[in-house]
Amino acid sequence: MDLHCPILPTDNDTVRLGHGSGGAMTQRLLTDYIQPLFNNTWISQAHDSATLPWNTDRLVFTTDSFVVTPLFFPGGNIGELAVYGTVNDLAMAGAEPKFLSCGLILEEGLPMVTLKRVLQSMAKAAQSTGVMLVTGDTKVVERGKGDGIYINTSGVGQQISQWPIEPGRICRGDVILLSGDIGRHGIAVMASREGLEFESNLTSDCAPLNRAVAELIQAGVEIHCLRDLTRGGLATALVELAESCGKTFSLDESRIPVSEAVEGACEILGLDPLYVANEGRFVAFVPESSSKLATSILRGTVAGSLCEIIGRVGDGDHPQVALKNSLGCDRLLQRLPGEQLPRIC
Amino acid sequence: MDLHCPILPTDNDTVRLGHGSGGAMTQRLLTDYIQPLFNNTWISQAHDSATLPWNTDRLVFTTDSFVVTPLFFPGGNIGELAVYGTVNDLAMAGAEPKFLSCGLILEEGLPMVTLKRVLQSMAKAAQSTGVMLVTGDTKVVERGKGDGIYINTSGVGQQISQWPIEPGRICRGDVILLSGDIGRHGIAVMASREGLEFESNLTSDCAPLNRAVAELIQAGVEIHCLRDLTRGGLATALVELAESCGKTFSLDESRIPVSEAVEGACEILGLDPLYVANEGRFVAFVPESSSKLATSILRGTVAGSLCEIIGRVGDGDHPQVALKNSLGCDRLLQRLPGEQLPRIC
Amino acid sequence: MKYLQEYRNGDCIRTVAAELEKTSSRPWTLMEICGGQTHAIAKYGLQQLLPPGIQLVHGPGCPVCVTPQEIIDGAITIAAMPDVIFCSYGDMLRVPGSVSDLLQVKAGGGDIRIIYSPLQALHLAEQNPNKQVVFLAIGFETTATANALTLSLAKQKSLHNFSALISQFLVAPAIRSICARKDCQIQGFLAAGHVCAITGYEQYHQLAENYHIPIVITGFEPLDIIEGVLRCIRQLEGGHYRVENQYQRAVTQAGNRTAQSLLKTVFKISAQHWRGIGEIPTSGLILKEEYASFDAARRFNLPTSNRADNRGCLSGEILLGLKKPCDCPHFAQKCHPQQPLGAPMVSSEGACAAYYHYRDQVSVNGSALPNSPNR
Amino acid sequence: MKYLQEYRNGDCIRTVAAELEKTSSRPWTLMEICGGQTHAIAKYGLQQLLPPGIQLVHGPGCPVCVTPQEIIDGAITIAAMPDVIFCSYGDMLRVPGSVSDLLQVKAGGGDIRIIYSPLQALHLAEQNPNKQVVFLAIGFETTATANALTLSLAKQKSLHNFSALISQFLVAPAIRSICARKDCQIQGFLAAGHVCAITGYEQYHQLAENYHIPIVITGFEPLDIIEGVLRCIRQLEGGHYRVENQYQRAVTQAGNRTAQSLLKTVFKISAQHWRGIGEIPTSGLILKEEYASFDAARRFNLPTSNRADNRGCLSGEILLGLKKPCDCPHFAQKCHPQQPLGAPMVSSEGACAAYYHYRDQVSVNGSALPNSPNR
Amino acid sequence: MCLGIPGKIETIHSASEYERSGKVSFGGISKEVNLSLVPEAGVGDYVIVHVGIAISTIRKEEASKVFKLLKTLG
Amino acid sequence: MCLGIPGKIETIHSASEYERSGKVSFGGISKEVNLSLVPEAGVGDYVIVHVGIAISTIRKEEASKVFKLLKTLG
Ligand code: SF4
Ligand code: SF4
Ligand SMILES: [Mg+2]
Ligand SMILES: [Mg+2]
Ligand SMILES: [Mg+2]
Ligand SMILES: [Mg+2]
Ligand SMILES: [Mg+2]
Ligand SMILES: [Mg+2]
Ligand SMILES: [Mg+2]
Ligand SMILES: [Mg+2]
Ligand SMILES: [Mg+2]
Ligand SMILES: [Mg+2]
Repeated sequence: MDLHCPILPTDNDTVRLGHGSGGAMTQRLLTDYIQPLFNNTWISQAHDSATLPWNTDRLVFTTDSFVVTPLFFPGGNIGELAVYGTVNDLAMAGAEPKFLSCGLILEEGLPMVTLKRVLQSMAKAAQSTGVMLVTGDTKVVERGKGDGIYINTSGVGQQISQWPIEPGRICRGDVILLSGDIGRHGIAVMASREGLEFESNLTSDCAPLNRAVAELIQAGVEIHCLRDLTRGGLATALVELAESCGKTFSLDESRIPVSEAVEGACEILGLDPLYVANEGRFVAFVPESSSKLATSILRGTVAGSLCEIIGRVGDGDHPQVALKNSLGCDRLLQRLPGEQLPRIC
Repeated sequence: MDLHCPILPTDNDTVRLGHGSGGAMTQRLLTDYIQPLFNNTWISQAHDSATLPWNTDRLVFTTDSFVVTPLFFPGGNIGELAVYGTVNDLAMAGAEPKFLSCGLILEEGLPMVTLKRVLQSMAKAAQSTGVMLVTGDTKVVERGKGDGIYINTSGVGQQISQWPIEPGRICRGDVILLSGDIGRHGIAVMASREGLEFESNLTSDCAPLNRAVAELIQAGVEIHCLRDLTRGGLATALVELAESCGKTFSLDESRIPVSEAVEGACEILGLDPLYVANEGRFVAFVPESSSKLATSILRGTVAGSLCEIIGRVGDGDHPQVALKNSLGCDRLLQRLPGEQLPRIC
Repeated sequence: MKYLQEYRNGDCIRTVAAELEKTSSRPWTLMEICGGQTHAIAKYGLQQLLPPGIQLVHGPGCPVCVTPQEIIDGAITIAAMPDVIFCSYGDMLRVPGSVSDLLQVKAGGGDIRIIYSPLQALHLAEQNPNKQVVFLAIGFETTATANALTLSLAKQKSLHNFSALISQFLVAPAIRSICARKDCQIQGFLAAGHVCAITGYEQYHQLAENYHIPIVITGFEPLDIIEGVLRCIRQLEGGHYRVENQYQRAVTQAGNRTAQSLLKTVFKISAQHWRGIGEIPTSGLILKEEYASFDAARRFNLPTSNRADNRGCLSGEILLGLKKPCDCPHFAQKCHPQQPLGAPMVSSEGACAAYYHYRDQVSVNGSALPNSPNR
Repeated sequence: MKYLQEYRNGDCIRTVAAELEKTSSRPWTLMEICGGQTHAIAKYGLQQLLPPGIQLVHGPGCPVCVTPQEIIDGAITIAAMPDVIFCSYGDMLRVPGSVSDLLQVKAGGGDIRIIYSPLQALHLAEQNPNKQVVFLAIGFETTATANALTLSLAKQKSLHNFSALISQFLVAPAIRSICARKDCQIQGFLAAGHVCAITGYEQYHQLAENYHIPIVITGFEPLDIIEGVLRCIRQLEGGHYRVENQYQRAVTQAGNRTAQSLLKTVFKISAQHWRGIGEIPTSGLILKEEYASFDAARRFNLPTSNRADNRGCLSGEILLGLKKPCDCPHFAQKCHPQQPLGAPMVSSEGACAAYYHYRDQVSVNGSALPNSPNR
Repeated sequence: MCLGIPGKIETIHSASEYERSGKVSFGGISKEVNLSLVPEAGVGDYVIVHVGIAISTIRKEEASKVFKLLKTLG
Repeated sequence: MCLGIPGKIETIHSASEYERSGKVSFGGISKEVNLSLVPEAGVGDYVIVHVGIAISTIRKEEASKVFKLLKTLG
């Protein structure tokens, strides 16, 4: 049973916030509006990036826009997000991130010191991940037509895994690894929004994932699929993957790490941490035979130190994600219709 | 003498519209904020794209965000702009455009039919230029934090010219070709803005330039440099190039084609067509020996049918652009400090 | 978290479930009153732990389900006005009015803020003296208390730009109304723990007595709920009808006297229209004269509506446990979650929406419920 | 475009220039009054066609240069208010007030619209009855006429949410004031064609007579300007001081009677403060009592300022042609286009800004003007 | 303060004394212009337009005078 | 309508009758909560918080009763 209010807009005539939630409305925007128009082999990979032929090589290409409020939050800022987000999408395709572009949309009236701090963070993040920012663009929009800074980064990487890493390669019996505790980014951002005003030591999980992935690949772990968990959280990412590969995933809720602060905030706001955004967590699908090696490698990395085996790909060929809780009861995970809104009921 | 109001902000503490004008404020943003932080071989190419090594190959990478108001204007819309703009930046580096990414930032409340029309235009534009849109991202921002649609496109192309096409290759004696009449995009957009309300048959020059460039390359024209004329217009593009290559350009004003409608609108608004935006025009720097061939090839293309030789690279080694008018008087072109604002004086 | 984790312990819960299995000898139908309990039942899959004959019917304690359409329409009217900051809990934004919902007003430019506490709305009013700040004050006694506190602070601070659109419900009259129906199928109640933390449960004794029905004040954690069910079933199997308090850590018989006197200062009792059920006498709260100037319906001259929010939907019978969603001719035809005709299709805790999703799940598995209509 | 192109013909212009070369036997200093003429001189490089001894001095006819700082400060005050739509021509947005400029107010959230015609502001007022629409009504007689038309329409339509911040200048008193100075260096005037299209030029005869100075009403195209110069020089070489009308296609001696009567209906003459020059008696227009309700300064209670906008700048002497920018100790030091201390550094037509840019150009070429300060 | 551009009146209509207006063409574009201050101007006439308002009617005979002068020089 | 979460009072301050408030911690986070309706609660006590307002003080003795019941079952 779906735990969330299933109401979708009574008409589809305007864009709503839910269209950007990563949930069912986003999905429908994609299937109804985008896919029919832009149909080609590469866009249909149903991944956050496209793996493209380039002579004998494979080039991975991805894009993301970043629109977070506030621009600075505990543990990071929009500049870091913009670099790590795209670096991570490349890493999730088994690629080494090489080049980034940066498109800034600045709102008239933004303090220059804010811009400077964001750019400094981007530069530092790029350096720390070994990616080079090579081309950019800056637009300024009128006051009231932006939100301080929007950043688009696109990235080009070179596939370093020997086979493609993509949803289609997920196999029955694969073990599902989660790199760390979930929900920290979403809650850290919320906590710093006006009105909610938590106090906590909670910081966003915002982090680059490329080194961890590179270590897995270098160690010869047979990675079938990787996915970073962003908007929509762990649940949405897994539902999408289950649909892409047409398989049933079984998860053990008690193995999914959630920090005390995230748990507390979710209780108060009536949110489900499974659907809260992350910016430095990923799931990896590896065959049983690799799972021990993968876990031990990941636990040795910064990004994967809290890594857990949270589930398995089952025998069923219905695209669904079943979560078993500590009572032994099952619940099927679904896409949220729109944004997860705080609940008081 | 500079014809425009030279006043720059009395303090630099906030972002202003002028920072996105393509003029002196944009330039300062770049030199003071961006370049010190992101210093690498590729970003310093001072071109709208980066030409990058990729094994034995050369990959060209570029990005642009599109923020036009209104979204639809005579002769085009933001979707076409977004595809052609990035295709053109790739073409200007002598590359064949291959793959595009598309990052949408949608404002809550945007009619879905508007989105659909824009996406359809993008698909058509992509098809007509032979580029494939392979990866994308959609974000929705709250009402009042956007302007309907912002689009970022990034592009990856393969260098097809045998040598790099870039400002540094501009030589003394080079002939400067302009592909057509100027100022149409800027005026067409203004004419459709509320308040100004022109009537005219004027349409934006918005068009892809890659075929014209490919024909020049295939015919063996020795292209030294190309630059599409976007915000800031012909004058700003040439001032930038003169500064990049450290040479003096001499232009003959009477050879610069301006349509009657653009002229009329510029007279009324007190604007200078040399600084008005274009979206389908470019300048080419070729040696004298190639200029006849280049002109005749371009005149045979859709994008270059009105092509003219408008000037030459002189002997001087001061980075400046001198415009000789029909009276035989000279005037040095400068970057505008900020946006070109309508003048009544 | 203390006082949460221990009530989610799988071993404890399974122990109670086993006892329940032993205790129940035949089918029983219970109603959990509160939407919060419904949510926990769904989230933890508690139905899976109950003996097959024990059926939990979702009660009317979900504000998303019972807030009348006219209130939503009024909220939409006010929220679309210029110079208004309209404040609402997140879950109300998707509830459809007769032609639109608050999310659509927001997309159309209305200044709507999702708040977490009514005190935030008050704060916004202080910060924005040139705007009218309007709070959508919905829900039951628990929320009514918070709203009463907010309104008395607004009065104390003479905040002339603050008002509330009131749609407050009382639980006990609704239980009485359910019991009073001749066709009532409910055999026991899990009463709403947090409502009782305010009201206490003195008034329930007479209800239990009059209608010969067990009432167990119940908390919200899985162990609370399953214990509440066990206590109810024990009474039923034993032929008792008493009021019991499962949620003793938070609820006393007397309730919260401070809160009660505050409620009486701000509100008075009135008839109330429940979406999909209709009017129930003395089941609502409206502002007293001293607080009437804070009434948004009055301040913005909202029309009094005809309350025709049914459009042929069986929601009343469904909310009372008399019919099943698939008995409704509109179910999954004209009425589905994207386009709900009635309240029980609106919230995920609503019975029709729950059936709709369950149906989906089954058809994915290749079989279908006997009663489910063809797609 | 007809009536433009033919006056830009290089052959014609060079013919007149050659005649001018022949005619002038010694140095002469002329002043072109209007900023529009200054713009054309700069754009077409006309100085390059003049014999070396003939010097064109830029007159005070640039509204960007002469609008007092107190008006800009008032505009900034009003534009920053909530519920105000502030309308201005584009070129005024960059003019610095004492601490800020309108572009900065806009970046800070002020609703500032760049308009092309005062009638647009009127239209905005009709479309936004809940906002105060304020128009920055600056400039000379030409613009004053357009503003008078707009204000009488506003009155006719009873637009209570429309007002204008008035800073209107009259040209003839300024010319008289320049002539009347004992140290006046100007030997002839090119009068402002479009101002004269409104006012006619009857009043100039006495000026020419009193101060023994030729005045030629001149258009704005290069051929107009060079012909205006030629006519002036011919008078000077011949020892005449008459009023001549070079711009006959648009200007008559009587001027536009309809416009003149409209101006009289709306405005009355007053003293006016010119930025960098100071007060000149009877050189401004203010609203008559019947139109006083449209006065934004009154409606928004602007303070009357001390008019101390000079801060040690020599602009008065420079605007009167008495000193050169490089004589000013602040030139290119504390005062530059990014941070102008005085009016002539503000607009590109201003003498200080022009010198600043010319200086740049020269130093690029490796040499320096004798008078230019070290960098 | 005097950007004024010559344009040709294409149409004229009138709502009130100060709302006489018409379409005026300037080379390749045309614009609605207030014509109240040039009551003498009709369709086909050229007017000088300043900030959306016509301030003067161009007198064709006078416009060519400068070229007569030029002939005496050239 | 009853999302209420137990939290522990860390600090208390009071501005007026209905503005008694304090910091309440919920696992890893804490929040400012209105405590006017639980005048009996002090620092260290647990309260049930609903929409930013404490509605009830948790009685420790009662809280463990359910586990006593469990012992009789287990
Ligand atoms: S299916 Fe729809 S119409 Fe039928 S009872 Fe349920 S909510 Fe009402
Ligand atoms: S340089 Fe600056 S301070 Fe000196 S006269 Fe010119 S404007 Fe005034
Ligand atoms: Mg991506
Ligand atoms: Mg991703
Ligand atoms: Mg991503
Ligand atoms: Mg760019
Ligand atoms: Mg904003
Ligand atoms: Mg680019
Ligand atoms: Mg370019
Ligand atoms: Mg570009
Ligand atoms: Mg994305
Ligand atoms: Mg907007």
